[in-house]
Amino acid sequence: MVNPVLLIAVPLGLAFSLPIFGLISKRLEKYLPVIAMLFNLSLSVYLVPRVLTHPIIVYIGGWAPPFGIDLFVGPVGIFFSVIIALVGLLVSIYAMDYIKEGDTGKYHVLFLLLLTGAQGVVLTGDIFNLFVFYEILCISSYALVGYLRDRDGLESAIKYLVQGSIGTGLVLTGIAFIYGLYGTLNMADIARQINSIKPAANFITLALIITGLGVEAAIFPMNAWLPDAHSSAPSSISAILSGIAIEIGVYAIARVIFTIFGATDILSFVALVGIITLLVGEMSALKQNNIKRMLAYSSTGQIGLIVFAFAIATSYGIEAGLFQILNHSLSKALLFLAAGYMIYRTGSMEISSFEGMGKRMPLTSLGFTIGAFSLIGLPPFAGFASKFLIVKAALTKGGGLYTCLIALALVATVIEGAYFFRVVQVLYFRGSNENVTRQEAPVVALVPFFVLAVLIIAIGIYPGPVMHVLNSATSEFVHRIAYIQGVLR
Amino acid sequence: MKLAEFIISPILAFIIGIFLMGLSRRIMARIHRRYGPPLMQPVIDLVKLFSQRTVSHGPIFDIGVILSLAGTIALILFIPFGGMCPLEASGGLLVILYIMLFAPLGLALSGGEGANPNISIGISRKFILSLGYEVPFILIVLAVMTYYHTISAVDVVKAQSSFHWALFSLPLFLPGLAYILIIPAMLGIRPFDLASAPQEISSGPMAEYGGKYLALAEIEHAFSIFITIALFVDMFLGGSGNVVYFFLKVLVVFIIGLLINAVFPRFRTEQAVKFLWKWPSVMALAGLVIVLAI
Amino acid sequence: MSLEMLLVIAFGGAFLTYLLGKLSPVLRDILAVLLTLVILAIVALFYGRTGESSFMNFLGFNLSLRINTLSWLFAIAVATLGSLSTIFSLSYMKGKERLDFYYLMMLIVNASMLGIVFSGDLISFYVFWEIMSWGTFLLISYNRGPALAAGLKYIVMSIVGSTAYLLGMFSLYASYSTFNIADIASRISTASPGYLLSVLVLFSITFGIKNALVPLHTWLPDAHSEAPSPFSAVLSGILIKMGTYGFVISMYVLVGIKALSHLGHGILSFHFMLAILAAVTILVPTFIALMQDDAKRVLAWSSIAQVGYIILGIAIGTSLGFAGGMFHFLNHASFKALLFMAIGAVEYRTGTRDLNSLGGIIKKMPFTFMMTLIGALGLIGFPLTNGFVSKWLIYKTLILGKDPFLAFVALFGTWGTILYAYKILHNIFMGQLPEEYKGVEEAPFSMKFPMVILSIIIILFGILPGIPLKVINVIGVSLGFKSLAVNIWGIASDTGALNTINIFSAILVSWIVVWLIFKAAPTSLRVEQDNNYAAGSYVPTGRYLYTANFYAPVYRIIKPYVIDVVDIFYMALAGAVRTLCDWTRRMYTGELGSYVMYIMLFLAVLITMRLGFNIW
Amino acid sequence: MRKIIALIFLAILLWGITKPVSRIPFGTNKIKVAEHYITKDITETGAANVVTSVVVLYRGFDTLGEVTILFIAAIGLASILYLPRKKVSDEVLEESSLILRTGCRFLFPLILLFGAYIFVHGHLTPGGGFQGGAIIASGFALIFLSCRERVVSTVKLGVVESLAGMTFVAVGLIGLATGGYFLLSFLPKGTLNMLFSAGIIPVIYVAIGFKVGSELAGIIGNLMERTQ
Amino acid sequence: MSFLNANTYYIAAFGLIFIGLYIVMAKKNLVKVVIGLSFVDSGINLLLISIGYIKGGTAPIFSRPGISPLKMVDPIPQALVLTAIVIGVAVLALALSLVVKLYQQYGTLDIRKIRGLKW
Repeated sequence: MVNPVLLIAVPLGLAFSLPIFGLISKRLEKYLPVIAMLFNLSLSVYLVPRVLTHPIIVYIGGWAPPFGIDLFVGPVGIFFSVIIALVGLLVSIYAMDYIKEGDTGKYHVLFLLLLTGAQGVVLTGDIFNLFVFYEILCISSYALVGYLRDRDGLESAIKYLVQGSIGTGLVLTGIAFIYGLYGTLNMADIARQINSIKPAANFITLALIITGLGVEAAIFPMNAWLPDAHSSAPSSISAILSGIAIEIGVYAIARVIFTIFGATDILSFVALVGIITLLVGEMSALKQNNIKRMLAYSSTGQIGLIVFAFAIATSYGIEAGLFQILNHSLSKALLFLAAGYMIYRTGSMEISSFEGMGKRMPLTSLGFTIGAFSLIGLPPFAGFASKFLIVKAALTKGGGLYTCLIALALVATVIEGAYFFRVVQVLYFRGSNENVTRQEAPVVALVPFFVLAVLIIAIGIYPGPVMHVLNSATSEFVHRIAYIQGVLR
Repeated sequence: MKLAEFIISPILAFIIGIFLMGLSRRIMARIHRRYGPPLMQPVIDLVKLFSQRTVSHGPIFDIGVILSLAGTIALILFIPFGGMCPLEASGGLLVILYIMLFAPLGLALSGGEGANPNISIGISRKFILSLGYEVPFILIVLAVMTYYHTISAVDVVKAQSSFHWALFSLPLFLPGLAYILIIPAMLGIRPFDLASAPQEISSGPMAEYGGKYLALAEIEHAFSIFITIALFVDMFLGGSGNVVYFFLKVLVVFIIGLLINAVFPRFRTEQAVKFLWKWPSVMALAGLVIVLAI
Repeated sequence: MSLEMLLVIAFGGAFLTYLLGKLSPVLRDILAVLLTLVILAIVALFYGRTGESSFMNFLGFNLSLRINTLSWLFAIAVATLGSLSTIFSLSYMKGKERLDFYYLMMLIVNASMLGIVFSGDLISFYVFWEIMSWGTFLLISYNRGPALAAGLKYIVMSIVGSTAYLLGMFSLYASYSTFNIADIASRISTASPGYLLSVLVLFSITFGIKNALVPLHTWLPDAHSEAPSPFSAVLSGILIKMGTYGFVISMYVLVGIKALSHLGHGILSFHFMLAILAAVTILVPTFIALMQDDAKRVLAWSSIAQVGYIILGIAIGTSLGFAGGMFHFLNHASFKALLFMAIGAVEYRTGTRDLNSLGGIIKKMPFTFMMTLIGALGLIGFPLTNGFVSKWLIYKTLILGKDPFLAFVALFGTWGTILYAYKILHNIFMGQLPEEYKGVEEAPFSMKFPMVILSIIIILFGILPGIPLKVINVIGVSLGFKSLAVNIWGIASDTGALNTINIFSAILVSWIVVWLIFKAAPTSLRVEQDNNYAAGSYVPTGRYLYTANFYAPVYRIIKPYVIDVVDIFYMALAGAVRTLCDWTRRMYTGELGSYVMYIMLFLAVLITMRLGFNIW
Repeated sequence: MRKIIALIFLAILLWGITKPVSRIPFGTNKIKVAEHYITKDITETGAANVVTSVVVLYRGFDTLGEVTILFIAAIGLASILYLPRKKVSDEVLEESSLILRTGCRFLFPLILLFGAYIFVHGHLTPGGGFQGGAIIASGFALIFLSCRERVVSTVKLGVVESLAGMTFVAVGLIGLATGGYFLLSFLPKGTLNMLFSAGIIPVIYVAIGFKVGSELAGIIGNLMERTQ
Repeated sequence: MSFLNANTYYIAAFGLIFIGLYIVMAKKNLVKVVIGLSFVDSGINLLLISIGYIKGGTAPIFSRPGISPLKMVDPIPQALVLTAIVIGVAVLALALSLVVKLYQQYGTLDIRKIRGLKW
């Protein structure tokens, strides 16, 4: 059996060695992330059937928890690591051609480390280790947001950095309290000692941690950095930030709430926050003229939807949330990647400048359209299945609150439809219909578009295999005791 | 017997219609203190017109005028008339309402191909006017149909047998009065002769007509005079099993209608519509409400 | 041939057509036509078949397809109009951009409509419904320019509708834990009226939007007038009728006629409220249609009004009314498609559809005129066309059901219809031929052919209404309505029968008589249009049309009353929402300190709620 | 206004944190995990410095992450301060005084030596790779400040950095290969308080020392070179 | 007074954190904001350390044989602080490099003026 720690160690090693390869040949640099992610993807997929039967618990350095750090490679972890590896692979293929400016070697290192951080967060079973990997994710994204070193990039990077650091500071304070209160850092061990958030001390700790993680997860009102950062980063990074980074934040919050604290009391509030996030995000996106900013606000909205789905907290709800994470990763990555080349070709981020793109870059536009349709939740794309699951979860949960909230969520979907359809119109139907020269994106970029689009449609039509994984993942979140016993046996 | 009705009723209707036309000119003249033309004048006109040679503007020009007359003749067959109703079980009053459309539509189509600006104006006015009088007319017919709970004209007549005339029943009194008020509008005679206004738009839809076209249009007019009043007789005066008796009723209604309306000047189009939507409609509506309340 | 195969052929063929278009446009056209014809043939062969089969598993739910007479009737209409409009497209769309895409979308929309009517559960219904919605959106936007706004309006309202549908669907699921229509129908009888009402209202929003029921209609005028004409035919002819199908499904299949009659009583019952809405749908749009100057816009508003008749008939809930509504759906599909195609042909030849600038085209396009005439007569409900029969049925049930006011509205609407139908005829074909249209030609064959088929349908069903009525009667009986005494010539009944053969023969005979008289008189001399009234004098060659502003007096009367208040309201609402959205994003001020304060705010709220209010 | 709101928020936060803080009395005895480390440390790791064994062995994965973060900071800083086409200041810098230069040259090897001592003895005495690395970097800072003409190649520093990082990962992988656990302490524990003891701790601390030293030096170098 | 004595380190730690947060929220100068972040970091580090402290404890090093493990302070917070410091340094370095670049671009460090991205 292959040890899942390689999911972290191999990309990390490659990232460390990348500068040396860069010295040998500049052209070699950009293939390393591809290789690393290819390795991760194949390893994750290879591990999926094993993990589904029973989770793999890896002791780092051979120290049994709670004394050492363990990796808990459960269905959730493997689900996320497949997403990370898949989106990471596609984006790194895309970036092979897309990233031309600046110190490209450094870009690839940071990119690879960002993915490694994400990988670490979803696999680790130790809360401080989670924090460390979380910082890897955050700091490399700060650096990558500012990678282009234009005014917008730098401005958003410093804003992101300050807000992110405040957030991680709060998380660390929370972790300090946890350690002070329970004397351990292993998540299962903490969970064993905490059974509710009724004592104020527990609640405050939880509040600190979810506020801090909420910054990276872009939960309203902590999401102010997101539109700036996502819109001014290079498009490949926007795709990763939107497709992976914020979902990792949501994962971390879910882990903290469900597994560590078992804090089901707070969930109706979280659901409310999720819906507010959704509404604010979609409403802010409606009148955007900057395509990436629009997509960024849309990401905020989608995160709200995911948070809402998680907060339903029935197994349906969590399943729906995970499915929506998958859908959002694929769709938003596709959207940002497609938008990236369109911006590259037109030199402008204004939506109005994309007139006639349907002719100029037909495949790119098609990719964008599929992504947009999927996000809105139209069949037969993946978004439909997730929207379906979310509504199902909310309405089978029952209760006036969730019915009202899901109605609001669907209202937000209407707004989302309005602005995405507007862009689709611009791509295909606006502007003159004279013949324009075709300037399609290079093949290297088309490969990710193709893979993502095919996946979106395939998952939309046959969600069965994905659901199989999600069922197990859901039970990992729902069955807290099983998690604890699995780690501390 | 039934087959004979198919032939007799249109011919009788034609004779009555032509007679009423002649009579109306005569009575109008008397009111205006003129002597007036002889009663046979319409017949003489027809003969003259049919012998004239005239111009045509195209196939629809011909078809339209034929359609208009054919529809009106067919309409006779649906109306209970002196004990006769050749096509009683074919849709009832609702079909009558619709077949009444043939005449204006045919004339309009025919005139439309004539391409005379006066025709366009005339047609437009005619349709607007029809919109005006159809409101009360539909309400009246609905009141009658609802009251007797049938859509068959024959059943309506039957229900009024032995002098239970609708006009003198409480709910249908107002609709009956309203019907009298709109008769001139339906016939396009004064004060509602705005569509054909000879002095203003040279007879409107018929501006391009001459010879046999005009003759057919005149015959159509004669038929519609009869039909309009026969419908009133059927719906409100209990019809009649006897042709002579029926004719008398028609005559009385016609003269009353003529006397009421002869003194009015011509309405402008909007005035006409507003008038029709106001008084007759309100009366008919009141009738309908009473019918429902009972 | 199973239903799955049909859908596979329909969807697969659509994509195949698209790919073939990259090779050869001619092959693509042939394949598109062939595909629709094959579908038509298959659907026709399905006649009389009933059955249900599950075809895939989606998220743990069996999706099933089922066929019965109800769905067959809709399917045959879909397939017929699909093939006719595709044939019509051949020359209409020639030389336009992105034809592969156009055909792909046409065929996908066609296929998805088949999917809707054949779906046996609420999920697959929704899936096909959404595919139809976005396919339609893309086609509406196809013409660029003002079409974009129309498309956006359409899709936004569509999403609102599908939102309502989702909520309704899942509340049904929450109660019955199944999505299968038949299963739900068999279990729903025990539900409380309030619950049924809420589900029905949700569904009514969805279907009302697609069906353009009045407070939800505002997308339609723009969408219909801006879409390419062959697609307008589909849109108006059959696509909006998917809403009708939805109404039938939700009211009579899901809830069932018995339970429906217990939803409220008297004027406050569900179906009566729906009927009132339908009456409003007839009344207001008819007069708005009257005021339009764009031929397709007239037809678009007219579609709304005619849909009102359909819903009126269906909502009133008697067997006559149901038959009338269903029949009117078929009829409207035929004559409105015919009219859109005819207008399309005129637009194809003249390049405009502005009623104020056209005129006299009859001399150049007599065939198209005849088709328009037949279509217009059908629209009016003229005797001997199919529209007459269906309207007759509706009127009759309203009158005998003691709803004379609804009947009045319906009849009055018909008179409004006469006005605008004639306006279309007159302003396009009658009157003087403007100088610039002296050179137009008759429509090409591929346009004539579908129009001929449709006009034959109109006349045939007008004279022999029994053909469709028998099918409709079967549907009605299967839904629990009383059987009607349907004959091939109409309906026999003791409260007034309908006999179209009689009417036909009466008019035919009188026609022959008059025609003989006409022929007996001296033959007339054929002259040019302006020869007579101008008496040979100079006629200005420019604007000499008296067709502009055709019903000026009535406009002056009704103008203050017939405003599309709903649209204004929606637009104001949309504006308000946009302003609100704009205000929302002002929250992101760009100032770092505020952002950090937002974070602290969240934390402070959490702490205050716990410590201050002790919520958790 | 803003300040008042900020103060209100902070007051609420203060109110909130008093709850957990009051449950963590200051200066009380340690709990299970920590106790385990202290009591079992010598037998399990062979390192005299418990903190070191925690840092490198028990929580070695954290340390790997920590090193990575520093690496990210160095790379990120370099990429942000990256100047296309070596525009590194060509301007003649004012030379520093002879005393300063001589003093620095004298001190530089001593500082390096001290730093090396700190990280090599990480498992025995207070200190370790990070501390030693920081000391080494301070030596570089001195050089940067005083002998400005002597440019230290950031490329070479980068190579050192990469190699050190790879060493860390490689040590971990060797553990995985030999014992089945990543970062397993596969070397013998040796005797307590001897230099060559405590398994892989010295190896890793040496790597970390080089890495941190070169990274911090690189950061300083980059900040100085590229921000003028 | 005993409260102060007992909680001196906590007070100092949270004092640092709050000062840092206040600076980040209220100050306009970007460098000051970065300094604020640094304050927060230091405060958290102090908090961690003081959580692990034992009254009269010694460093957890067996530098000579016979040291009682019972009086050793908790080693874990020290390890955590080590990590936290490094993270703080990394963030600080990155932040400062961004500030430098921003200053080159905008010519100011006033965050009210660095508002190219909003809404």
